[in-house]
Amino acid sequence: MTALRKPLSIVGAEPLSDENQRILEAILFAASEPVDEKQLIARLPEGTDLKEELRKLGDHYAARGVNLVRVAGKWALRTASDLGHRIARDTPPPRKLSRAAIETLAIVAYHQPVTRAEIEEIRGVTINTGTLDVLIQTGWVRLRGRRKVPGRPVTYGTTEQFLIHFGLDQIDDLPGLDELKGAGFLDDRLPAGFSVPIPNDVSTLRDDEEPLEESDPELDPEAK
Amino acid sequence: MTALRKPLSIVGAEPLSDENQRILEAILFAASEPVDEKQLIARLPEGTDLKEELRKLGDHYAARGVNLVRVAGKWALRTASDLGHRIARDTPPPRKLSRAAIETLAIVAYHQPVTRAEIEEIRGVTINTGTLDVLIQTGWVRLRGRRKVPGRPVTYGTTEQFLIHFGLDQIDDLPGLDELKGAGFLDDRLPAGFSVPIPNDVSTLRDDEEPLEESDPELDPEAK
Amino acid sequence: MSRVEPSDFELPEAERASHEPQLVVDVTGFEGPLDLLLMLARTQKVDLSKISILALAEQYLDFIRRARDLRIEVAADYLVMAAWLAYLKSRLLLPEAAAPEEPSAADLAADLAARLQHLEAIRRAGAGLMTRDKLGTEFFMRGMPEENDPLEPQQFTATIYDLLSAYALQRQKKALSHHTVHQRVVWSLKEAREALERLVGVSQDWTRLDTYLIEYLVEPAMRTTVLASSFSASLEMVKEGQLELQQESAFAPLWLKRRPEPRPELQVVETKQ
Repeated sequence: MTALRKPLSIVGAEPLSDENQRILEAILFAASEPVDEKQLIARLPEGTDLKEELRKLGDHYAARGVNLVRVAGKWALRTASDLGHRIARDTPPPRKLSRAAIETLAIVAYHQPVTRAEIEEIRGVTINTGTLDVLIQTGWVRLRGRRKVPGRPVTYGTTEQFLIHFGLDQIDDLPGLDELKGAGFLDDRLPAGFSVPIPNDVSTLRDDEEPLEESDPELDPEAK
Repeated sequence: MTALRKPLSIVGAEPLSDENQRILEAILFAASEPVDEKQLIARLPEGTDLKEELRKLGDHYAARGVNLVRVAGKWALRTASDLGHRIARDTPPPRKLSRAAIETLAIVAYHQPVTRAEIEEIRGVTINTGTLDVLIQTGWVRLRGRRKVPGRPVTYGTTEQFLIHFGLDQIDDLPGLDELKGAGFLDDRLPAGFSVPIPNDVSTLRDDEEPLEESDPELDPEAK
Repeated sequence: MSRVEPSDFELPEAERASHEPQLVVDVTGFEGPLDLLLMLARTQKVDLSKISILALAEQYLDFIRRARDLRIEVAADYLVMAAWLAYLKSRLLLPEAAAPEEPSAADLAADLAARLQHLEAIRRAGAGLMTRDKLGTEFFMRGMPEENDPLEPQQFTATIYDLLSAYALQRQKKALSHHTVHQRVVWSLKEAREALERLVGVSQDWTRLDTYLIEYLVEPAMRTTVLASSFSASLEMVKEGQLELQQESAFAPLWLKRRPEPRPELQVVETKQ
């Protein structure tokens, strides 16, 4: 990455900003929501006159493409409202999921938390490495944790994005056995004892799950 | 919401920014990801000298708390890296990667496109399924395609997100690349006739790669 | 399995040397046999390019022997490597017989040294990567989503109908058929050879190597059975064209080796009676 640090000159140049202005700006830029004055004060050197710093920052940005604004008593940087039309989006066309991926997704949805080996057992075929990866890329499937069994396999589950995409209010809105039969998805020749689980996507780990934690040195079951 | 539009005065004030600078700034500010020059050009008045505008904007931000940088061949605003500790507090610290994950990531980055078997060959251990999954979930590693050899193994490569995360403008800015190249470690797996021994994250598939199954009806190598 | 704190391996070299007599054998602290080899190589205190592979092989075998003496269970990958190094050691010590189509012992040793250097280089590269300014620690991107975001990530699509029919079809298919997934019970010689290929690349001379594999991987009581089943597995692999098998005379040792990379014009070699 090339940070452009050419000598200040020309139009648009200004006296070197002081440290407080830099800090304020960086905090407001990176914040995921408007920041209140208490939080700002806490990150600035003691004795800083926050009002004055905010006024200076506001002035700096007043005529620019980004403005300092006060929202609900908090502070934020926003693009200038007159420029909205300039930044219209172009959306790439959505990609269709392969059959293998959708089949795997369905198993994850109904049987979560589920490990790769369990998915393979339910499907009766091995899953190719790529399939789960693609599902994670869609944002619909996530790694939940690890099953507390030898090898500590990763457990998979669905995300909120999944619910949103498929228009489900909650995961147990997925139809059960009777509904699947009623809708003609399943036929009547099924053996006795055939059941469809009630799906559950609560993010709290189950008793037989433990956190993923990459930093856990023990966690490296790879090192055989 | 009150935009602070006080008269320009005092320290930190500057001549009125021109419209192109405002637009550039607004786009880069609003974008969730780095923006390429084509997208920038498309939103500026015809005939604009983009390079010159970017240089001006870079100058303007050079000493501030937010900088203009070139990353993944695109442009982005991000906070100055000396201010990280001021901001980090309100976000949970990122998860630390295990040694296995770091090594796997490095192999993917330096040897891409690379198959799982090739990663295992370099490390001399089988990789645990979770490791590649974790790397894919971080968004740094992606499935590129399949190698055209028996078994059609998936090939892995790094993403734009990887470049952004590590602040790289392009993949050949990777640290230590020369050492690996000089020792001849990067050219041992190249197909005959391919003579550039550098990692390659261009999404165009290589001659020895073919697309992943998505949308390929034949695909389903799973259904054994 | 006894365990040493990982910090024991991070001791400066001088200190480590003085600790060496008590070095507790711990295989779980390593990222595989190559990692263990690298750690042992560092005790030679020379540049990796000047490492003595023979000395390294002895160190490694000694390490594994001590583990076994302590009745510590050692993972199969480590044993496969031990078998390979025992084989390599024997070849390095014996005068080379002329076998033109096979790499010399010196070549094999050089390959192993190169693998170690490669892994070390990758580790340094990975460490270099991790010391860069990183998103989320040293710098941050824009944190607040704006309605005007000019970019939007790749979207995927699928319908709830696709999802439900995919689920029902699979469950139904499985319920109406009987399918058993076979569980792997023990390491076969074939698996050991695969592990070996992962560890040190292709080995050309499997006959002699198998002797070592069996010695390191198999409980003494099981050796005859393993030999028998590996023989039948070998026949299978000959049929598939992966192996060549030779025997000078009845009851003479069987010589088998991996077939060279498939070249279409080659015919399957017939086995001699």
